[in-house]
Order: sequence, then C-alpha cells, then structure tokens
Amino acid sequence: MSEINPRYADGIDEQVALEHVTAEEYETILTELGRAPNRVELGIFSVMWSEHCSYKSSRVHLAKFPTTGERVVYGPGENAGVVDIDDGEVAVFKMESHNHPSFIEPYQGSATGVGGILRDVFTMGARPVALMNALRFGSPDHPKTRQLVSGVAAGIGGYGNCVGVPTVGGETNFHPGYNGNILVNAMAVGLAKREGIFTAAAREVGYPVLYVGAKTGRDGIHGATMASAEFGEGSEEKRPTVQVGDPFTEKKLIEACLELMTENAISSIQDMGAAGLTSSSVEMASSGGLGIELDLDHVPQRETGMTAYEMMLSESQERMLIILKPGAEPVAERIFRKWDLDVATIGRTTDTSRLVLKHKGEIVCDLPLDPIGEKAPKYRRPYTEAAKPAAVDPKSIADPADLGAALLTVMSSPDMASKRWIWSQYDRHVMADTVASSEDPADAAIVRIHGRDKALAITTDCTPRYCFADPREGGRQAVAEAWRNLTAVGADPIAITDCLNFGNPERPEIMAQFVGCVEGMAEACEALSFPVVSGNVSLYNETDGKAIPPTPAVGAVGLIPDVAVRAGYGGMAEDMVLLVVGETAGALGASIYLREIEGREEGAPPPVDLAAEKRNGDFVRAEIRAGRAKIVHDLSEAGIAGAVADMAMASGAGAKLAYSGELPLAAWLFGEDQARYLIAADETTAATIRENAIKAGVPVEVAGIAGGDAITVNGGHALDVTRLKRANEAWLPDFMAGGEVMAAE
Amino acid sequence: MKTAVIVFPGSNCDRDAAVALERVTGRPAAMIWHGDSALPEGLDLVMVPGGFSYGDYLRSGAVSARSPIMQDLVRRAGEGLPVLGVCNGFQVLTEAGLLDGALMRNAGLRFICEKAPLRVETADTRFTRAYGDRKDVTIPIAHHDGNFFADDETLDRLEGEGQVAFRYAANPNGSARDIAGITNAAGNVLGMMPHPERAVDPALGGTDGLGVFESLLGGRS
Amino acid sequence: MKARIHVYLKPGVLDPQGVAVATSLNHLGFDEVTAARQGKLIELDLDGADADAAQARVKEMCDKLLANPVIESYDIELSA
Amino acid sequence: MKARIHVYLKPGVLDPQGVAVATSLNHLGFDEVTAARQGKLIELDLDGADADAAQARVKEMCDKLLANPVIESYDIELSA
Ligand SMILES: Nc1ncnc2c1ncn2[C@@H]1O[C@H](COP(=O)(O)OP(=O)(O)O)[C@@H](O)[C@H]1O
Ligand SMILES: [Mg+2]
Repeated sequence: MSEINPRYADGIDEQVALEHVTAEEYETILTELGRAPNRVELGIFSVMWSEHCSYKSSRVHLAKFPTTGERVVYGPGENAGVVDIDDGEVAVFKMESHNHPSFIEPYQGSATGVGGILRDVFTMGARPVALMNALRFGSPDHPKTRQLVSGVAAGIGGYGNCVGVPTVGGETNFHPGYNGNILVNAMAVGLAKREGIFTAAAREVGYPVLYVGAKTGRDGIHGATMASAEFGEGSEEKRPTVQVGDPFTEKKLIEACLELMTENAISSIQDMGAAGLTSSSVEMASSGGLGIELDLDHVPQRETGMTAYEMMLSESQERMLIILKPGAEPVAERIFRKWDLDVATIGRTTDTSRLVLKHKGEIVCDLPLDPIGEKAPKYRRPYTEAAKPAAVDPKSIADPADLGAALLTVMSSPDMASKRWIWSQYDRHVMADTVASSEDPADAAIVRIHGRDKALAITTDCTPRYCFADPREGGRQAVAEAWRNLTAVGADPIAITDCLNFGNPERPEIMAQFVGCVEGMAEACEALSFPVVSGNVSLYNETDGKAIPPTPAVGAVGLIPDVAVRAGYGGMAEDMVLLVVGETAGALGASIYLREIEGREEGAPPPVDLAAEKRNGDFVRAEIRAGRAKIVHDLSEAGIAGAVADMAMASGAGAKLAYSGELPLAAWLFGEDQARYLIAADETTAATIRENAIKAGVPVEVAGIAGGDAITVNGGHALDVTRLKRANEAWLPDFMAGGEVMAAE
Repeated sequence: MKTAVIVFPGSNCDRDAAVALERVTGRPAAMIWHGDSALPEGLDLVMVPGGFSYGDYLRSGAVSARSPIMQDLVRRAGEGLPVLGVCNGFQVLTEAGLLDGALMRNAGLRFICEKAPLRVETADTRFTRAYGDRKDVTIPIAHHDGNFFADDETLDRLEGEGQVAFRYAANPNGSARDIAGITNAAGNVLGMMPHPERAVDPALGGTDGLGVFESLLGGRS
Repeated sequence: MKARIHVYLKPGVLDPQGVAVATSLNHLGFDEVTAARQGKLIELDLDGADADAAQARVKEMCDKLLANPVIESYDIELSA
Repeated sequence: MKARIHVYLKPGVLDPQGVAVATSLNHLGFDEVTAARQGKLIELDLDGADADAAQARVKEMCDKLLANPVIESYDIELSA
C-alpha cells in the first residue's frame, strides 16, 4: 500500500478511481506521481492505460511478429506501416477495428471507422488510394443482423464514397458467434514519395503545436466517466457516446494537410484518434523524448462550458495535431482557412518531459510523460491452450447423391454467396486507377499507381472457423491465404497489417486463442518473408461471457511491376485445361462443406505447410510473369469445387471435372487443402505449365476441361452455371429484402 | 481545345475529369477553384465534376450551385460555352437552373456503383455526335441521388426537343422515363449521372465514355 | 429569434423515402399507417427581434437555398 | 388521422448538415443566422380515430424505427 496522503484528491473517491483504472493501477499512479492525481490526470491515465491505447494484454506477444524486411521503411510504431514500392515511392497502410461503435450505431460506427483509418494514412503524408473492409456479422437468423448489415454497408459507403477514396474489396462472414459482437475492420492504403513521409515524434523544443480540423465536442467521452460526479448538471441527453462522422470535413482535411505537407512547414503530425487530444499530444511528446504544454482555452470548441477533462477525452472526429516549424503559422492558417477548417495554435513543445495543461489560467494537469507511456501496465496474462481437435478422415465422409446440388447449396450459403448487395454501395472506381475490385474475378484488388504501369494488389483474409478449431494453424492460414491471394493475381507479396479481434483476454482460454493466432501468424510471416508493418488489437469482443470466434484479420499488400502482366479468374473458355497446382489431400475438417452439407462445425483445420506454400506460390507467380498463366484462382474455402464455380460464374462457361484417385469425390472437390491454385489455360500452354511444375517439384494435377453450360463431375452431377450464378447472387438480396430496413442515415 | 474543371470542396472526381480531358485533348485542363469569381477566357469546355461538393448536405449540389464561380458559369453558358456536368456536376447544374428537373434520392434508397448499360438517345448533340450510329454503350454510375425528376410537361418537352441525350437500358434509380442525361434547350450544356470520365482507359475496363469527349473535339469514335 | 422550417416534397413528386417508411411500418405490424411522407426540418437561430422582417428574410433563404422549387414547398414558423 | 413527427439530433451530437446550412446562408449574405440544425420531418396518414391510442402507437413507431435513440430524439403532433 502506498504511503501517499491524501490518497484521493479533487473529489475523487475509491469508486470514481475504480471507474477509471484498476486498484493496482491506481497504486502505480500514486507511486509514480508521489501524490494523488486530480480528475483530469486520472482521466488521462484511464484512457492511456486502456487496453485500446496501451496494448497492455497484447504487447508482449506482438513482439513476436517479424517487422523488418527489405522493403520495410517504417514498421509498427508509426500511425501506419510504410513499404518501398520502387521508384522512390512508398505504400502506407493499416487496418483498424470499429466493432463496438458499429454494433451500437452501425451507420455512424462504421463510417467513423473508415474516417479514423484514413487519418492514420494521410497523417503520414500519403494520399489514401484504397479502402478495404473485413466484416463479420451474426447469424442471418438473428433479429439484429439485417439492420446491422444495412447500416454498416451504408456507413462504410457513405464515408468512403464522399471522401472519394475507392473501397476496392473486403470480406463478409456470418456466424452466430458474432450475434452480440459484430466486427467492422477497415483498412486504408495510401501512396507517398519516400522522402515525403511524416512521422509523429516531436523533434524540437519550443515549436508551436497546431490544432486543425473539426471543433471539439463532447463526443465519445470515455464510457467509464459517465457515472462520475463531474457531469452533475445536465441530462443524459448531453452525453452522446457515439461519434458522428463528417466525411466532407475529412475530405477537406486530407486536401489541406497534403497541401501543407508540400510547404516545408510541418515538423511532425499526428491524427487524433482514440483518446483524441490526450493520446495525440502524449504520443508526440513522449516518442520524441520531449514535453508538451497546451492551453485548452485555445482549443476550438463546438459546445459551451466544456471542461478540461471533456476536451482531453473527447473523441470528436476529423481532427489533427501538428507540430509546426517556427514561423510557419501564417502558411498553415492560410491553407486551413481556405478549406474552411478550424486552425489554432494551442501550445508548444518543451524540454520537461511533462504534459502540462492550462485551462482558464490554471494548471489543470502536470504529469511526467514516462509513466503514461513507457511505464504503462504490461500484462503477461495466463493462458491455457485447448486440446487440438482430431483431423477428419476424408474417407469417413460419404459422397452425397448429387454433388451438383451440394455445390449449389455451398455456393449460395451466407459465407459463399455474392456480396454484391454490400459492395455495389461502395464507389470502387473514384480516382480512376481501380484495375480490379470486388466485382472483378481476381483474388486481390488491384489499384494502379497513378500515372504508372505498376500497381498494388490488396487483400484481407481470415478464416475464423480455422482459428477457433486451432488458433495456431488458423493464424498461419490467415497469413498464408493473404500471401496466396496476392500471388494469384501475379503480385510480389510485400507485407501485412492486421486487426486482432478476440474476446476477453482475462480468460485463459481466450488468451490462448490470442497467443496461438499471433504465434501462428508470426511463423507464417517469417517463412514467407511477409513482415507485419502495422496493426491493431481489439479485445473484449464478448457478450454475456460468450466470446466471438478468434478473428485475426490480415490485410496484405503486394506489388505488380507491370499491371498488364497479371492474372484473374475470368475468361475460362471451351476446351481449356484445368490444372490444380499443389497437393490435394481432401482436408474437410472445419470446412465449409462439413458445415453446410453435414451440419457439423468440427475437426482440425487444413494443415499449413509453409514451405509448400512458398514453393507453389513462387512457381505460380513465375508462370504468370512469363505470360503463361493468365487465369488463376487460389484454392481456399470449398476447395476445387468452389474455385471452379467462381471461374464458371465469372466466365459464363461450364467445366467437366474428372477424378479417378483414391479420395471420395466430395473430399477431392470440397477439401480445403492449402497451398493450392487452379489454373485454366489452353491445351498447349497447360502442357508447358505442367511440365514446368514437374521440373520444379511442384505437385500438379489435371482436374478437368472447361466447356458446356454446366459443371459436371465424372460425367454426372450436372449443375447449370446460370442456375448456380442466380443462386449465388440471390442469397444476400433475398435476405435483405426479408424484413424492414430503413435507409440507414 | 482548352478545358477547365471546377473544383468545389468535396469534389472528388476532379482529378479523374482532368485526366480524361488531358487524355482526349492532349492538353492539361485548368483547375478552377469554386471561390474564384470568373472563368478564364477562351475556354472550349467547362466540366463540373462528380463528388460530394459540400458533403451533399441539404441537397446534392445545392450549396455549390450558389458558389461564386457558378454565377460566371451560368453567364458564360448563356453565351454558348459548352458545359458538361457529371454526377454531382449534373446535380449542381440543375440546382443552378442551367438544366431542367431535379435529382432525388435513388428509388432503392441505396448508393449504387455499377456498370450501367445506356442508350444514346440522340446522336444529334455536340456531346454525343461521335457515337454516330452506335446506340448501346456501358458507362459506370456511382451515386446516391440520381433519380431524375421533372413534371410531365417538362419531360414531354425534353423528349420532344431532343434534349434527352442518354437513357438507362435498365433503370437503376427510378429516374423519370429512364433518363440518364439531358441537355439544355440550346444544346451546349449536358448533365448526366453516368461517369464518362471513368470509361476512357482500356486498362480500366472500357472506353465507352470517350465518345462524349470526342464529340466535343468534333471527331468520331 | 428562432425559425422552424418544414420542407415538403410537392404533391405529385414521388417520395421513395416516404414509401419505404410506410412499407417498413406495415412490415412491423403498424397496419394503420396508410401513407408516409418524409421531409426536412430546418431550425435556425437568428439575430434580431423584428418578426415581420425575419419572416421576409427566412422566406428569402428558403427561396434562395433551403428549398428547391422544382420539387419542394415549405412553411415557416417563427418563435421568440 | 395524421401524425407529424419531428426527428432531431440530440443536443451535443455533431450536425454537419446544420453547420453547412448555416455557413452557406452566411455566405449568401444572411448574416443574422447564428446557427442551424437539420432534422427530419415525417408525416403519417393513419387509420382510426382514437387520438390517445394513436399517440401511443406513433410513439412505438418512433422508438422502433423512425428515430435512432442513440443520437436522435423526436416529438409527435397529431391532427384529425
Ligand atoms: N496487431 C498488431 N500488429 C502489429 N502492430 C500493431 C498491432 N497492433 C498495434 N500495432 C501497432 O501499434 C501502434 C499503435 O496502434 P494504434 O493505437 O492502433 O494506432 P493509432 O494510435 O494510430 O490508432 C501502431 O503503430 C500499430 O501499427
Ligand atoms: Mg494514429
């Protein structure tokens, strides 16, 4: 117990303290300060030591990720990762969650998620050029699901479309495990000149601190403070916790910041995200080893009577903090005024290593920065790994009477059905460089670098079923699939970002999922030379003790040197030969087939052989670069059958599949073995590819011939492609039409 | 050919418009800030680009239509200067009174980004002549408020005077009489919801929008 | 002074939002709803105390910006 | 019976539309406008004649569908 007396100050009592931090953390604060914190200071500790800002449960494990590589310019630690893409240019990207706000208010929650991730990217001096989104909803039967899908899609579109950054891809799953906690993960990718990158660390003492963007209101102030006495007067109505996004202001903020960045005016810059002014000022000062002093009277305010506490904890959107070079104030003011944005000098950097806040002539906070940042709590939470499920013997799964009917069922199931209803609400083409997006038959989105022949390939991936069954294997698989998707379009995979969504880390079985997934991902990143350059952790995704399935979403970026040399999976034509590259063992554990056809969610996920993954992928990429492989699809969910179905629907052509091996047909068709690709090519080219594979020691198999109007297996089981496509397109619109959904904004 | 693109805060197809214009004319377009009071002299075309000028707050295009540059644009359009408004630009031109009707919320209430099959309704305008006998083109749409409305009398007049430039082959948004684009009575102002500037580059899947720009150049596609 | 402005779609202008509201309410079991229309509510805070002058000015604001005469009509309520 | 419903953003919730309206009116020379807020106006036609019952039902409609309680509040006016 600490000796400090009094233990509480500024009207704080034990209860108020515990609404902000744990008892143990409060003791640490007392020890570090040598006195009791006042209310503003306690609020600052509370947000800075929150899981969201401090990564207190995850930090020790995130350290396991490989974060360096030939192309890595900035890894984790900055607002976004930065990788070299040749010619003095860099790609800047990051993924972030907005799960909880999106569940409470789907439109605004998802919209502000997009806004936040865009700011992380343009803060670094990059013009955002692409958005992605990874969404997980509850069961379609759950009464809230329809409204959530509608609101989230409209919110993501509403923000991205208005800001004018194309939303080029993403993924959407439905599972009862998300009934009480949906996941909304958004990724942004930007482009910059290598020497045009800006970072957050304050560098020099006595530089002015500039606030720009929207005014500060009482938006999203830390839930923990709601019950505190500080809000004595005023009704419930005065305290909205949901932030409303203003994409129009964001668009102006992007243009104004990028304009100022060309003026040699900025020393460093940081967006105000979670914990707003607090985290931005603390991070800027402490990462530069300096101090910072702010006068809150100068903060542009939207409402009257705001307290220092409220200003420091507000999460109002569309704001940035800039440390200017001295004398640059006039140019900054000119630019922000031109864009009709608020701009105010609110403080300066100091050499004290302290955060000092003034309000109405009084010092309302004087804290050493070290304890807030460096000395933030770091937990090694206990974890107990669950027993691994047994593999499912493919021979134990009986073939259904009609494989065509099974394929129809699988391809029109919620996870496999077309998500057009969602992505047709996203402007995928603004900026006029989108080569491939959601509507195009390609395993990754492709965005051309403006004015050049090269392009970025972008994907997001995660198979929560696998992660639930075996976190480590699932973690490896998520990274491997992202790498495979980039490879399948002909890109050189460069690096990943991630968004690690899990339940309550204080429960050892959940912590084990987290550790397992992270270690699996780290292994795959290492093996594939695919470093992690940025990311985000979202914990406590659970309701009534029921956690979400572990969902470590991976966002990956690769480079296509010449966009004319790439692959997609459309264009399959009569008589083309279908080649499966990689080994088919009929892995049906935790598969879509098992779930949709047998009604079972069980078994070990497909094992990930990282060496095979690399070898097979490098082979396929080389064949694409050589101009031979032009129609390529990675094999993942629903295996060969799923990939052939995709190709058939994209090409308007059928396929005659043939198999005479040992596996039951269902296992051969629907097994989700990893490290595989499907290639369609004319007979001569296919023969060459096959020979090359054999020479390279890459397993290769002829799976059939394209042609006709149906997909057939060994001459039977016909499934008409038109019918397949209709069913695949119909599920989501039919589902959404099945109940009342209001226009979401 | 000398062209200009008007930039409002919240325009986001301004660069796309400029790239398309430069691709077709071989000369960079002048970018004109909405707060300026006059357009440059000697222009052959002004493009009002797509986007969400002023966030589409209040009504799409309403606030932009009242910005300083628009007064000069209205005046110059009256003198015969060709003006092309695309998407948000079309909304701005109706709000500014340069074109008839109004663009309301899509009938389905959702934003729609799709490739839209269109019919070139009259090849007899200075924006469509390059299409010649070609009737069917596909140009992408991306909008929330593209539902064209005008009263019956106005619609009859637009049709009667050959002012309907484009119609949707499959009406995506509830537009009256499937109208996707109209001209003014004098024929020098075209507003259309589909984005021709997004269909000028074969690498991005389609060049059906080229005709609009080539028409202005006087060529045939 | 405060002004409250209602902006309505004119009769004859199809109101997709209103239709969606009515349909959704019916789906939810509110069968008594036979029609719905959606408009805008704009509230202004105004300097000055002369109600007649304010009425004229707000009318001008509506004509110039707040309503689109092609599709909308409006009414104005002033209060102190 | 008719119901007129005003849906407002709760105080303190950012209202970008309202801000844009006020700024734009100021730009157009209406300097007396010091603030603007934008909300929704929903009008319903209702079967039945019992005003008390209607009031309760319309309130239910607002809670269930017409207003988003996280950020919006509403009021209801009934007329014959
Ligand atoms: N799962 C992760 N993997 C790698 N880096 C991570 C991960 N989570 C967070 N980081 C890094 O930690 C830093 C802080 O993250 P975060 O607080 O989410 O950023 P911001 O303050 O911009 O919201 C960032 O540099 C981020 O890239
Ligand atoms: Mg940040």
